[in-house]
Amino acid sequence: MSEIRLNNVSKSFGGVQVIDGISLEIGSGELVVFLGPSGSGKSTLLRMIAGLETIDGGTLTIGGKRSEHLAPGQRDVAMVFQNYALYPHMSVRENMAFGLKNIRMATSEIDRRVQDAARILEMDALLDRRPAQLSGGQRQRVAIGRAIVKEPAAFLFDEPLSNLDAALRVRTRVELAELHQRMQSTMVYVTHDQTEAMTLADRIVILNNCRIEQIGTPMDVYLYPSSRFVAGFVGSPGMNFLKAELSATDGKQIATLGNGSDVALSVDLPPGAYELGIRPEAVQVRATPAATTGKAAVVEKLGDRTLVHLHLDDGTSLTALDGGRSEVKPGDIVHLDFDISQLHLFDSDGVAHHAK
Amino acid sequence: MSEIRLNNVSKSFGGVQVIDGISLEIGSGELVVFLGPSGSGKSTLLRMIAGLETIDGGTLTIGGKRSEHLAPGQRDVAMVFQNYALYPHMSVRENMAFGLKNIRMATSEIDRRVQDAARILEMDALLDRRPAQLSGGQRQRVAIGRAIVKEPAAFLFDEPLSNLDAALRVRTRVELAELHQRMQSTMVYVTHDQTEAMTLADRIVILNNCRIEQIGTPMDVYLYPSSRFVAGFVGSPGMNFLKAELSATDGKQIATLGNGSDVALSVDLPPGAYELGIRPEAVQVRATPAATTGKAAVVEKLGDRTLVHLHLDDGTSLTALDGGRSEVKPGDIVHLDFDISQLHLFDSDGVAHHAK
Amino acid sequence: MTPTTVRRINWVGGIFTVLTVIIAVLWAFPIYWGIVSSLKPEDEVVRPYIELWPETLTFRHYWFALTQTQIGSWYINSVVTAVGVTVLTVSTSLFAGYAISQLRFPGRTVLWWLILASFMVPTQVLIINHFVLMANMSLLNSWAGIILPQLIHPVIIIVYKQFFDQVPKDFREAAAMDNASEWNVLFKIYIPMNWGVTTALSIVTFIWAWNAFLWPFLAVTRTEMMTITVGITQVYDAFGVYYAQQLAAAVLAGIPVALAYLLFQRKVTQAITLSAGIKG
Amino acid sequence: MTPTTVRRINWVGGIFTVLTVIIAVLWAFPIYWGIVSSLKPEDEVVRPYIELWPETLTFRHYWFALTQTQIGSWYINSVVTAVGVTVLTVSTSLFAGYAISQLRFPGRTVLWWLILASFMVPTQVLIINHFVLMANMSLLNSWAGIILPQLIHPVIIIVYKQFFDQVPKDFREAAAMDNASEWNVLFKIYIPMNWGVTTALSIVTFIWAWNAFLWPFLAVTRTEMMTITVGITQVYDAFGVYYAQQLAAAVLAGIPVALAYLLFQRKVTQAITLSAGIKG
Repeated sequence: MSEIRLNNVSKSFGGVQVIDGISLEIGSGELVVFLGPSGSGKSTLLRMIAGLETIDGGTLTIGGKRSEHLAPGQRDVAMVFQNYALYPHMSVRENMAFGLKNIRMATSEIDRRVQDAARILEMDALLDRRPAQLSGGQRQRVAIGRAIVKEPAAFLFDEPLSNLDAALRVRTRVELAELHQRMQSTMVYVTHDQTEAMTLADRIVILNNCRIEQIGTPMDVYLYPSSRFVAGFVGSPGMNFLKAELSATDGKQIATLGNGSDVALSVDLPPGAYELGIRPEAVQVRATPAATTGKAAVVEKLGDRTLVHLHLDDGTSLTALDGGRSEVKPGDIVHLDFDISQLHLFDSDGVAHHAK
Repeated sequence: MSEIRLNNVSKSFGGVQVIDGISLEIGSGELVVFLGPSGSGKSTLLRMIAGLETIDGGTLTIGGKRSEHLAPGQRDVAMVFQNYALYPHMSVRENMAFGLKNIRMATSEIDRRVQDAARILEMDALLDRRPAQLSGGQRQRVAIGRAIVKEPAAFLFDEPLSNLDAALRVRTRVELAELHQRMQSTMVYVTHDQTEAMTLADRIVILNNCRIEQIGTPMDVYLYPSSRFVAGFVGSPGMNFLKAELSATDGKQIATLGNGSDVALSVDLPPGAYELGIRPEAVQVRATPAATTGKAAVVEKLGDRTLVHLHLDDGTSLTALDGGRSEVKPGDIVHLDFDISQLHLFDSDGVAHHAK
Repeated sequence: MTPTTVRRINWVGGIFTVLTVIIAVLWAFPIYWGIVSSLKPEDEVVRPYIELWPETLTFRHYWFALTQTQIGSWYINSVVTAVGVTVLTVSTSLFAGYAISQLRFPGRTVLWWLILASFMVPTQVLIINHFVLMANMSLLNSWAGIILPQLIHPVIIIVYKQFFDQVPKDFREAAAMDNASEWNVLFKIYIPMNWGVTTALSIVTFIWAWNAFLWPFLAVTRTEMMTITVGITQVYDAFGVYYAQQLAAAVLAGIPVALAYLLFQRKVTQAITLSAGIKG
Repeated sequence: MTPTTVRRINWVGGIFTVLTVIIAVLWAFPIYWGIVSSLKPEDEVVRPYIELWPETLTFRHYWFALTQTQIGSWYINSVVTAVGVTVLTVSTSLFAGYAISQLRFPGRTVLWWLILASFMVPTQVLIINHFVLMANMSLLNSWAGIILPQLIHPVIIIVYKQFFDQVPKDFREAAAMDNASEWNVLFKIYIPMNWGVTTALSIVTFIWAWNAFLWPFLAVTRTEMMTITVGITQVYDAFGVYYAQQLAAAVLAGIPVALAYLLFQRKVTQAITLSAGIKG
């Protein structure tokens, strides 16, 4: 009853196409994240759903109702802005009530909704404060409260965590996930932070250059990226990309790396030049001779794990993930094995092929 | 020959003590990171070394020379500012040469140094551009170049990565580490980001409330935090803190958690109430009954690993680190084991005691 | 993290200090000298050298201004016209500034340029025009005649536009999501978010209007319709030129402004800094 | 991510449009009417109703102003005094603004308050004082006499202070690390970083000085020492009051300003918006 359907929507700014025929269905109760670098069109797409940008072509249906020509206030969606946009001269209570007053809702009903939202977000004590008297995290909460009181068909979040510091961001991310589990409402969430997308989303929509690169669950996108762009954008530390020459010998396929090492793998691809993609956790540091060797350049100890930045003989850079108590030191020559079940090959068009 | 020695330095702003008798020795060629939350005094301490803040008491020696009364330009240190502070009306070349011209260095020598620095930082092509024509990462590089041309006894960095986006920050962090390995110069680096501190530092100086909490190598600080503050500040995801009652039975020490579970451990402490600290990676998710059980509230899949946010029976929150392909789902009851070699107990004064 | 830069007061700073003290004295001197002169007998004032303190201290110029002139009517005229100018200017400028800043309508850019250009029109051209226009409309020697030509204060529109421009567009969008009408956006969001500007601009407009001289001087010929700033120049008409008497009247005329300044000190400073480009 | 808000031009927008067009017409009308009137014979101008176009088009008022008056000398006087005021005001204000913004010296706060307060002094008090002072110093009817009292432009000091305040302190600190002296900081960092402000303020000061009327009018009695703005008011002295002739002279006086405006259009706009609090 509160799903969102985009059918072939498009938009241009001054002759430049910024959204090019995107179709997408967001299920009722689903949390979908639009993930992409800046300029990918993810914010524009969200704002088109909100009504803050016009839709030049295609249709938008929110909760079964054609909405592309409705004013923002009439679309039955609520938005949490990146900078919260709390009215500074109003108390928290007035901020939350403003939208309800504008549609002439009864005062008693407004009060009930504000109280309910305050209880859900544990901010009863803050209702009479001004935004300036709140911390960043509290403001964020009020912004969400202002959305909740509208009891909308869907919530739209525009990079809501980007103004919080690192520690608070992690905590708020978990709170948002809990809130979504509790409220079971439709949410569309825009971010450029792949960690937020991975941890929050039911499904991720990855946008690049105004079009959709991939739609899938977080682990789908992580394990089976559809393109080199997705493979490089999702995951931190990022996937390693190595030049590789694919050949078939004795019915077995072999990818030869720049330093001459051979990696056996199984893909249905013709021989030729490819890029081999492998995530750092699939590169294993061994004490004994293994598939190839590299020289450690920088060793980053994160405590629970260690990132080893290596150079192969031919100068190729490669990052391996080791345990928290790794013994590798800068300058060491280390042996490396590849987890062949986690190899990806990218052809010259950037299309991904996954090893079996 | 280019070590920095602080001996009992202090400073106050309008009657408030902000640096209270800090003594510290930074070895020649060492990279020391000042880590702390905002307001901890870390920036003030750096600026006192730079000469941008006066030193009210104590002595400062830079490269063997008493420096607390010298003007900033005469201390033989170079600083990289958080916002880079590149003069916008000068080209990159002029920016780098400005400090050298002011001490009337010969033009040929200035040119040589600028060329050298540009080569080291791979920015020869940028020399005639204005700062406004550079990307964030390039500006950062020019700011470092402006420091390098002075060939100072020590480099001071004031949160140099905080204006870069996440991906660029990770990359620049590695570049800085490589630069330090190459140049082998003394560096003092201020940050509030524990990841930067962990990955870059030879030694970390952790500041809190205007005093030093702990000095040590990154892994020392991570594995053997001296206080509850350090334990909570270093590491991401953060350490779990659980209320525990310590008792001794049959010569064995037992910590009883809030939900009644017992954890055996070995510490030289009298019985009583403590806080038990354990990092997420030392909390192991088991398929079979183990030390205790919890209910998964939020499961964050990061791709290479999974954070499981749990609640114990008594409502205590706990985070466990599981593998990338964890099967845990929100709502699951999971069994948990603790790695008893990685347990910490904190007494009521916040002092840490580590399990043997 | 409270930042205090080490600022060396070296010899350069010393030179600046001396220079600025000199400038300060030059600045303050005319005011001091004006007040002192108003307390001197007339013959002392016209001596061809500068005396820093009266030989004979006298208050009779003030007594004269208060009893022998129509200073009461002048005060009333000044209050009515200054308040009229303030209310009309600020309220119309507020709408104009909002429209130019926030609404997209045909002719918007042209209007904006016109407002900027109106800075450039030499005052005399306008004054002569205004005089002929007001004469044709028979508004000379009336409050309306004093008020109307003073309503053109493009700077206030510009300041309002500036402040409305600076309101992050998020607020406008949040209001749109909140079903607010255009009037609600203006009266519930933009004006309350800029109360400080409105107060400050009102005070400064009032002071401008109070101090206005050239136009009220031209527009009014009947003594009882004069504003105080014009009236004080009439003090000498009856008895020839008496500098000290004029100065005494000028000091009296300045008192309300000085009072406003003392009462609303912070707001006035804010207003001045505002109109000089410093955000409050 | 280019943001374009959906701005609905609804009926509220429509009302604003109509209102603003009316305001625009009211604004532009006096200028139009001034130019048209200067092209009418004198008897048409004084008709007691408003005619939008001359019955008889004539250029003889312009011919009269150019040939029968000392307009050449007036132009020279205006150029010398306006340039003098501009150079002296901007250069001293620059130093004063820098000192107040960046240096810590005894009396700094007092000086700052004094500058803010000087806004509040009624113009007439100053003018009378200036007149007596200039008379005592025998500077009436001289360029110096016209220039000196016009050098008090606190707004320029305030704008400079504002802009120097806005230079992030990082630059000052980077310069300190770079061994720069106070002069280097001012001339190599602060002034170059604020060239736009200096240009803009110079242009606007020039225009102010060119248009100045009240003080030059009082300070000069000899026809050949008058500035153009004062001179044009003398056009009627010889032959009685002729509005059209006055308007023609006023149009001539405005031409350099109009030219400056057209030539430095962007800079002038910037200057106006600057002094109105809009950053360039």
